Amino acid sequence: MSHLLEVKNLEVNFKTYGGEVKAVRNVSFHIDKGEIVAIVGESGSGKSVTVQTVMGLIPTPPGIIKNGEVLFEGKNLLKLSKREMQKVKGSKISMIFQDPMTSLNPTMKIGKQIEEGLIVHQKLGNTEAKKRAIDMIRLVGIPNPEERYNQYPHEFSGGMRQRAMIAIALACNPELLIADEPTTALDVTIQAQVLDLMRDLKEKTDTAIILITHDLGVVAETAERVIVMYAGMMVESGTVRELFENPRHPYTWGLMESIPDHTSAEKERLVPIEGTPPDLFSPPAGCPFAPRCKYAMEVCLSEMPPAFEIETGHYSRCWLNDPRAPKAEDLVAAGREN
Amino acid sequence: MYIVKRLLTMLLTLWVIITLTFVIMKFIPGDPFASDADALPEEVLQNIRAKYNLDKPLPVQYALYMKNLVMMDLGPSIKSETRTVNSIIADGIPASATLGIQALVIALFFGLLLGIMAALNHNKPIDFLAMMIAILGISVPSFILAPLLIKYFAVEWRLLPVASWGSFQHSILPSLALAASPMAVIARFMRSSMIDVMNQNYIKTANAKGLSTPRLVIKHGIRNAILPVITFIGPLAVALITGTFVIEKIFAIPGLGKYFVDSIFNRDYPVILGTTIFFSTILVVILFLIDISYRLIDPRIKLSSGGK
Amino acid sequence: YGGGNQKSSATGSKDSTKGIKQELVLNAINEPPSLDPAMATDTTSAWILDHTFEGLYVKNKDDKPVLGTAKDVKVSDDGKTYTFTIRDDAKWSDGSPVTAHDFEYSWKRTMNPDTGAQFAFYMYYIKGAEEFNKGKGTIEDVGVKATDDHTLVVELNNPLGYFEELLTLRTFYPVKKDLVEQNKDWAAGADVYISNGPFKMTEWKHDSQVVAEKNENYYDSKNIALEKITWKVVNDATTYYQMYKTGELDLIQTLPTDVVEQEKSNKEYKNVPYFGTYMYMFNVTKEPFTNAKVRRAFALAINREPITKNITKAGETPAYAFVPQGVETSKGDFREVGGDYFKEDSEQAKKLLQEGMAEEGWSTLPPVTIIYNTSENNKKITEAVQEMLKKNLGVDVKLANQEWKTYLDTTHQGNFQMARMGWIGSLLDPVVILDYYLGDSPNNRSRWVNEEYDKLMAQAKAEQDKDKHFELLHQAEDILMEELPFFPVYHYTNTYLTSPKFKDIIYPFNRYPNVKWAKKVSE
Amino acid sequence: MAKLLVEAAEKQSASSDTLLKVENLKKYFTIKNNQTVKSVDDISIEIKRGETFGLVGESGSGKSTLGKTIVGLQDPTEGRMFYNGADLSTLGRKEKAIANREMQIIFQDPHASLNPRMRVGDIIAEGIDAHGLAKGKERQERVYDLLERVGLRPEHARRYPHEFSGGQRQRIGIARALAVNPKFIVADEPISALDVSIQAQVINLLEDLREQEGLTYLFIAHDLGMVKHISDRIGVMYLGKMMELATSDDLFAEPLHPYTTALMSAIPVAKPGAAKRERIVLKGDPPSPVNPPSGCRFRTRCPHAMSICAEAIPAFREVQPEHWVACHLYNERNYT
Amino acid sequence: MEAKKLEGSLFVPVSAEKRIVDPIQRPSLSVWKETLMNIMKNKLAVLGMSILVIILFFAIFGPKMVPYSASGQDLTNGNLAPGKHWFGTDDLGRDMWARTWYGARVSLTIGFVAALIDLVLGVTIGGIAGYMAGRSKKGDRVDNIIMRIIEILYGIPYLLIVILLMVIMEPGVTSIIIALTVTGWVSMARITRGQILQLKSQEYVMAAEKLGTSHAKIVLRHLLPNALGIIIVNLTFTIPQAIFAESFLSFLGLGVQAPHASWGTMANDALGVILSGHWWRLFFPGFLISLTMFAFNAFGDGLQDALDPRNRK
Ligand SMILES: Nc1ncnc2c1ncn2[C@@H]1O[C@H](COP(=O)(O)OP(=O)(O)OP(=O)(O)O)[C@@H](O)[C@H]1O
Ligand SMILES: Nc1ncnc2c1ncn2[C@@H]1O[C@H](COP(=O)(O)OP(=O)(O)OP(=O)(O)O)[C@@H](O)[C@H]1O
Ligand SMILES: [Mg+2]
Ligand SMILES: [Mg+2]
Repeated sequence: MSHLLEVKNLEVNFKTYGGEVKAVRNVSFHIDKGEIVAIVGESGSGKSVTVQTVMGLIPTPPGIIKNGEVLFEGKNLLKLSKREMQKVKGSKISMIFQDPMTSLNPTMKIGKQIEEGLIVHQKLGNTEAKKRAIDMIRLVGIPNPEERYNQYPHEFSGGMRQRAMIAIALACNPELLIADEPTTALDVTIQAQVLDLMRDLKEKTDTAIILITHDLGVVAETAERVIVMYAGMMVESGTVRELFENPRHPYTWGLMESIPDHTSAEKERLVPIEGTPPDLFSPPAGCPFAPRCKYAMEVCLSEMPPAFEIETGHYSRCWLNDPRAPKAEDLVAAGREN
Repeated sequence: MYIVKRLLTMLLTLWVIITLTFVIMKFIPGDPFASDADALPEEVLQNIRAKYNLDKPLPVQYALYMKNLVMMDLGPSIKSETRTVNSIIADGIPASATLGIQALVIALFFGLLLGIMAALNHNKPIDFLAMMIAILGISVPSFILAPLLIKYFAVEWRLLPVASWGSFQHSILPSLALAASPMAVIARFMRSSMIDVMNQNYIKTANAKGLSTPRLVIKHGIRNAILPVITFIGPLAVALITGTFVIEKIFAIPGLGKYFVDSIFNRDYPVILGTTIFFSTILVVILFLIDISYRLIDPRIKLSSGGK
Repeated sequence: YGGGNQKSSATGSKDSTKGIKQELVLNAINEPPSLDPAMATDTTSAWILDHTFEGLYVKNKDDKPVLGTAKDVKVSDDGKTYTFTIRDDAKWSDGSPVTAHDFEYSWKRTMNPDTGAQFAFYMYYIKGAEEFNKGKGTIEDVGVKATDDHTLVVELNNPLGYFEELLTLRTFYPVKKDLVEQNKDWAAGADVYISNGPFKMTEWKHDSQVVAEKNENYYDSKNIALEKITWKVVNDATTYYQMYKTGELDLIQTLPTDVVEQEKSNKEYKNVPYFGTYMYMFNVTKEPFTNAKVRRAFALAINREPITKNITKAGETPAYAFVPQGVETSKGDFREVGGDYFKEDSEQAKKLLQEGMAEEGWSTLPPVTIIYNTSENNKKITEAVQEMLKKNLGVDVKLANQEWKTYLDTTHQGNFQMARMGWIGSLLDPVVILDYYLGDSPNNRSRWVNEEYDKLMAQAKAEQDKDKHFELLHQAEDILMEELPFFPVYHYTNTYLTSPKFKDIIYPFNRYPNVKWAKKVSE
Repeated sequence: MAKLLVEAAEKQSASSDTLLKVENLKKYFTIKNNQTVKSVDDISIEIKRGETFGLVGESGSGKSTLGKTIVGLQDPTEGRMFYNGADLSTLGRKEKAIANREMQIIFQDPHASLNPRMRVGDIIAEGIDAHGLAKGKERQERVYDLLERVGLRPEHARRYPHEFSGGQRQRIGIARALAVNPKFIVADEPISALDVSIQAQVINLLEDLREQEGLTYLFIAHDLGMVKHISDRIGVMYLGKMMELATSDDLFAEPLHPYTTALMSAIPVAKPGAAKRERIVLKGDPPSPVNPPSGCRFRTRCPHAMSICAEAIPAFREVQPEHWVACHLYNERNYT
Repeated sequence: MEAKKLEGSLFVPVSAEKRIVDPIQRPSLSVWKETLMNIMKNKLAVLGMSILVIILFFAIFGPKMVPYSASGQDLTNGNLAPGKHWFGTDDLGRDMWARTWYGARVSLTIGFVAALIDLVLGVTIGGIAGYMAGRSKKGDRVDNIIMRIIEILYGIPYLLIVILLMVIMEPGVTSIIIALTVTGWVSMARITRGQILQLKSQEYVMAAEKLGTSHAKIVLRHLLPNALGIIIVNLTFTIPQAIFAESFLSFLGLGVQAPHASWGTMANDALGVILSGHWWRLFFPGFLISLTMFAFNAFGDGLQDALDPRNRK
């Protein structure tokens, strides 16, 4: 069975003057038509780099794609010529960038930036494209679309810019939408509206969506499967329900614990994961999370854990899943006491 | 309101230019009527000076000049005795402007092309080649390039006329010679700022839209990178359009350019002032347009505090 | 030397020009500043005017003055009154007759201080002219009168040995009275321009070209072959040389120095002496040139031959006197009769320098700076002079250059020790050369004044007898060359390339080629 | 109307010592065709010393503009601001410089606010250098310390902004603002790009600083959970206007304004399949700030809109102790 | 699975202390050292620098390598092709090798100094204008005044200014440099201003201001480094321009006095070789001007790369 997108053993490094940053290490995942896969993970864990590699947007140099394949509809995107790739980008795969201000051309009207993809890929005429662009602006909840069409990015608020980015990405009805933290700057009502829009898209056109977010609430409400990344690696992946109900990686546990509970009345101090993530210049030989892991074992420091399959489709890279390791449940209890 | 204010500043600037030019011009040694052939008796000089009002005290001369200037009368030429400065400008500007605009178009087109190609192929052979072309363009000045062009295109290969003015063919070599150096400069500026622009995130966005390279460059690259070129082009355009001494001399073109230089060497006061005024007026207007264009090119640029 | 009087003998028969377009393209080099005879002071304008106008006298094929628009002249016994009779068939290019009134009007217009004509001073020989021009006299007192349509009476202050020569000068050309009175701007373009010479101007594209076509109303038009002369305005030497090479120009002058060598053997090449001298002036009021021996030492220390041979290259003759060759006298050329005044001799020079310094009591020579106006040639020559002074005289001099008008001002103010200058006679008579160092000449920047010299010059001018006239001039030159307020370097020449398709072009000594009788003999 | 607002401000000021007081602040932008965007329209707030004032609201409602105007990055169109009781517009040079340092901002856009040609260490140390707070080794230590506090590594000091991920850049911005020992920080969505565990770390840091050094925050965010967690009081903005203002517990326990209610209902819950709460979907398009609706700005999308809403601008009044709202539903007539 | 091979004993929890791994310390370089290192790593920059060093070497020692002086004439041996004289002779029979390297001293001095002064003056003035524009009424005025001065300097004929200078000053290198810089800085100022105008709307400038960074420092540390590429490019034009301008000024009498040589005057004097075929007279000075230009451009490009952290490899 072939997936819409399959990433295999992706490894991406960045050359810097101090050495090579191993930004993405051996990442493999897939996504099918009509599916929403969320990627969560520590800040700086390589989420953006992974998806940008899919889009062929990693500048080389300084980036180096060491290894791996990105199969989209069976074709390896990494091997496509520039021209073939241009046909895929924007029409079949589109992307919402994380950084809305700098990702919009400061000297081009917002409307023009939105309609550009339509003109190039769908060969729309100018008036037609403009109509569609204005529709898109309205659709992402920006008031006064006709006026906004003619404004420049610096005249937009942060959230509006983000929505403009979303409009750009959605304009062409892509088969695969990569959304890199698309709603960070949006208030929750608009966020809900945007997520609805994406779900709509998925429903109506079978669009597959890779959603990078930090908001586990959004993950829970929107995605079907989740990938958890840490220090350039996938540490856990599985269906949303599996992962939220039966997380099998200490990092995932840490994430869950960090969320403040807005429904509870009293204010508790938040519980972050102690320590800092490893330096990606020379990640530790063993599990990268081990130094911060309350349950770390000798083996974790020296050996890289393999991906244990807990259930079909639920993987975890943690030695605790090894039959020889102490039972995770015990440890959780023990760890909490620490 | 803003426009009116700007226009007034422009007039003020022009007035300062005229006045300073007037003062310097009168201050430097030399006399329009001095020549090696038969230095003239003082009384004869007196007659001639009287004819051009040069016998009057400087403030009076200045006042008379300004009075005529208000009537748009730039006075007679001293050297070309039968011509007025107005007619010298009117006669000279068609050839100069034609040539200047052609050169400007060539310089812009090839300069931008070269610069962009270099930037897109940063540190690759094309970049190096573009740099070499640019270096030749700048370090081989037009007074060397022009005779070389003539030597080969006109004399050796007989493809084009050597010099003088008339048909489009006549304008090809001078346009090229004139365009070479600005082209090189434009290419270098464009390369430099284009490299910067191509590193920006919005180019990534545009790239993600699957735009072809030409479209990417034209729609997203150029506008963000072109500001230095626009800045550079201002005075250049004025200089090219009002004529350049060297090229007009070498190609025997009946333009205005030579008057900028000859009038000074001849101490032809009315022509010095007339050409200066003509040049400065265009200059002031073009620099104003360029300031305006900054805002049109980059809407973030704020040139006036808007009275805060 | 070849040139002026050398007539290209008619090779082909008269009919050989049939079917050949009689058009000649010349290079004016500069835009003519004024084509109004009263106003024109420069050689370019003069060149065109010489072909479009004609005065009472005109140069013949031997470059000698002969009667032109006047068919007859009577000179009074005292040599002060000339009575000219204008030709009956003298016509303006519009067909109307040229009258004596036109001459009267024209000359008086030139003298009129309101006209502001620079060359008005050439008319000072005429009675009342100087006073009128200087605002001290009236127009009525000027000694020029047209007594009828054909008779012009001219009174001079003193007899003038070279009056005929003077009358060939453009300043004395007539202009059409009605036209000039009606239309102030008549000379600004070709539209209303009317002239009386063999050609008439039909087009004047400023800075581009002047076209003159054959004037059918010219009394001698049957002897004029050319239908059309075009003067292009091409200023750059390299360019006009290339244009000649591609056939865009038929005749060029003042070749670029760099090609003279290779063109010398070309049959089309011509080298004609030019009535002028290249020299260095001393300011005799500035040390060390207050001393005549020092001046002579400098003059002797320069090797002229290498300069003309290796630097200027255009066949110039090394100069050991002031007056150039080209003035015919009954005893032969004025220069040959006068001979050289000194010989280069570095030993002698050193000795003179020592003596001069001893006279002044200098132990070291005061520092010397030579100034020159910027041009490629001047720079090279002055550099060579600097090197020669060092080698031959052991004197280190400094150089400084200036832009032309500044230079004129500097030298006029006398702010120099030694300065280069060139002097070209507008008339073929030694007077115009030697006048240069008259005590009251505005040209004389050397501050050298010698009463004896001035007296001799005044006598020479008034002298009617040609031989005596020249004799006096020789005496004057003797004094000048003894005192040496300057030293000559070379006498000018001009170089030409002429298309072999043309015949009968005349190359005068002090004017640009005369193409009045030129013919095109092949395509 | 204005009188009421002043009254409201006076009441607020009575409560305790105030660090920052904003009076009738307006910030309009002129865009094409001479239209004005009323980004911040007549807002008065007062922030107490040591308080965290949360600011939430619709995207584009003027939160960043308010924040930037408060710290002096933009000049207000109208209105006055008092810092430590002193009018900011009349401060002398010296006091102004001090106030300037004490009031810092964490920019919403982490990338654009970092100079691409400066090393992260120098970026963070910029304020330290500018105010001469530390030199040499001490400066370096301070930079390293700040980096570690925001969850980065000392080695990162040598790197350049483009070598960081979005979240890392955001933390650089935080570290930079903290470097100058500010007293008051406008934190404009400071944690939006961080993963929850680092969010927790940063929030803890901010809270610690508040406790230890008495910092005061204007905390702008969309993550209502976080806002609730960190804020003492929360203001809700809509289209340039303050709609509701209450202590954070009150606001979450009993949101009064229909917009706030809608906002609350849209918070996503990190429990897959959890019985989805009834989300109040706001109907209609958001109105334009160029010509906002007459009367109440929210009325075009308000489920409870009444005829009066189109006619009168609802007064911003204290309907419960410490709970202010601008809504006709709570007119004295209707609400007791 | 690979995991199977591991010993069971490894599967015991480790204490917190043991888990802490020391961060690997890497040498921390100062910004200057790092920049220098980047420049040294950049092939183009090194090439450019090496060429300059070689040219400088010959400028210093070149004239002494031959038994001829730069001004010694031999009129009968004018225009000799390269051979006994390495670079041939000019029309006065002077040794071209000696003259060329002698001229290098003059031309390079003028080029360097003019460029340096342009850089300092132009960048400062342009930086101030660009930074002040649009800040406040007062700032607008500063910008306005500077821009008007620039217009005035463009407007007054340069030739007139030079002739005026010639009247007041003695000819020589200093005069040339003054003449070049009177108006030379204006293009640099305009270019810098344009760049600053564009850059200063960036948020990081706002951020710096907020942190209390002084205006001068904002311009120096934030704006200029980001405008550097264009400034460097503009600077590389100044050098050949100055070299040629020198020959023009010499023509007017302001320049170095004959018999001293400079590349500009040598090239100018040799224009006729297009007709005469004495190519070496134009070629050597011309080639060296181009080579210098190349060296500067290569160095400039390398520098631009080396200074831009986003461009590193
Ligand atoms: N151009 C680059 N040069 C060097 N290192 C880089 C570069 N780009 C990214 N990195 C490094 O790669 C790692 C992964 O970055 P990435 O942007 O993918 O993180 P992320 O998971 O998207 O984080 P966030 O949630 O904060 O956006 C980071 O540690 C970052 O420092
Ligand atoms: N420079 C500007 N020119 C014109 N309009 C502007 C400018 N800056 C902001 N605006 C407008 O002001 C309004 C408020 O913007 P602001 O950035 O304050 O919103 P915000 O509340 O921070 O929104 P977000 O949560 O999306 O960041 C928006 O409508 C925006 O378009
Ligand atoms: Mg990211
Ligand atoms: Mg905002």
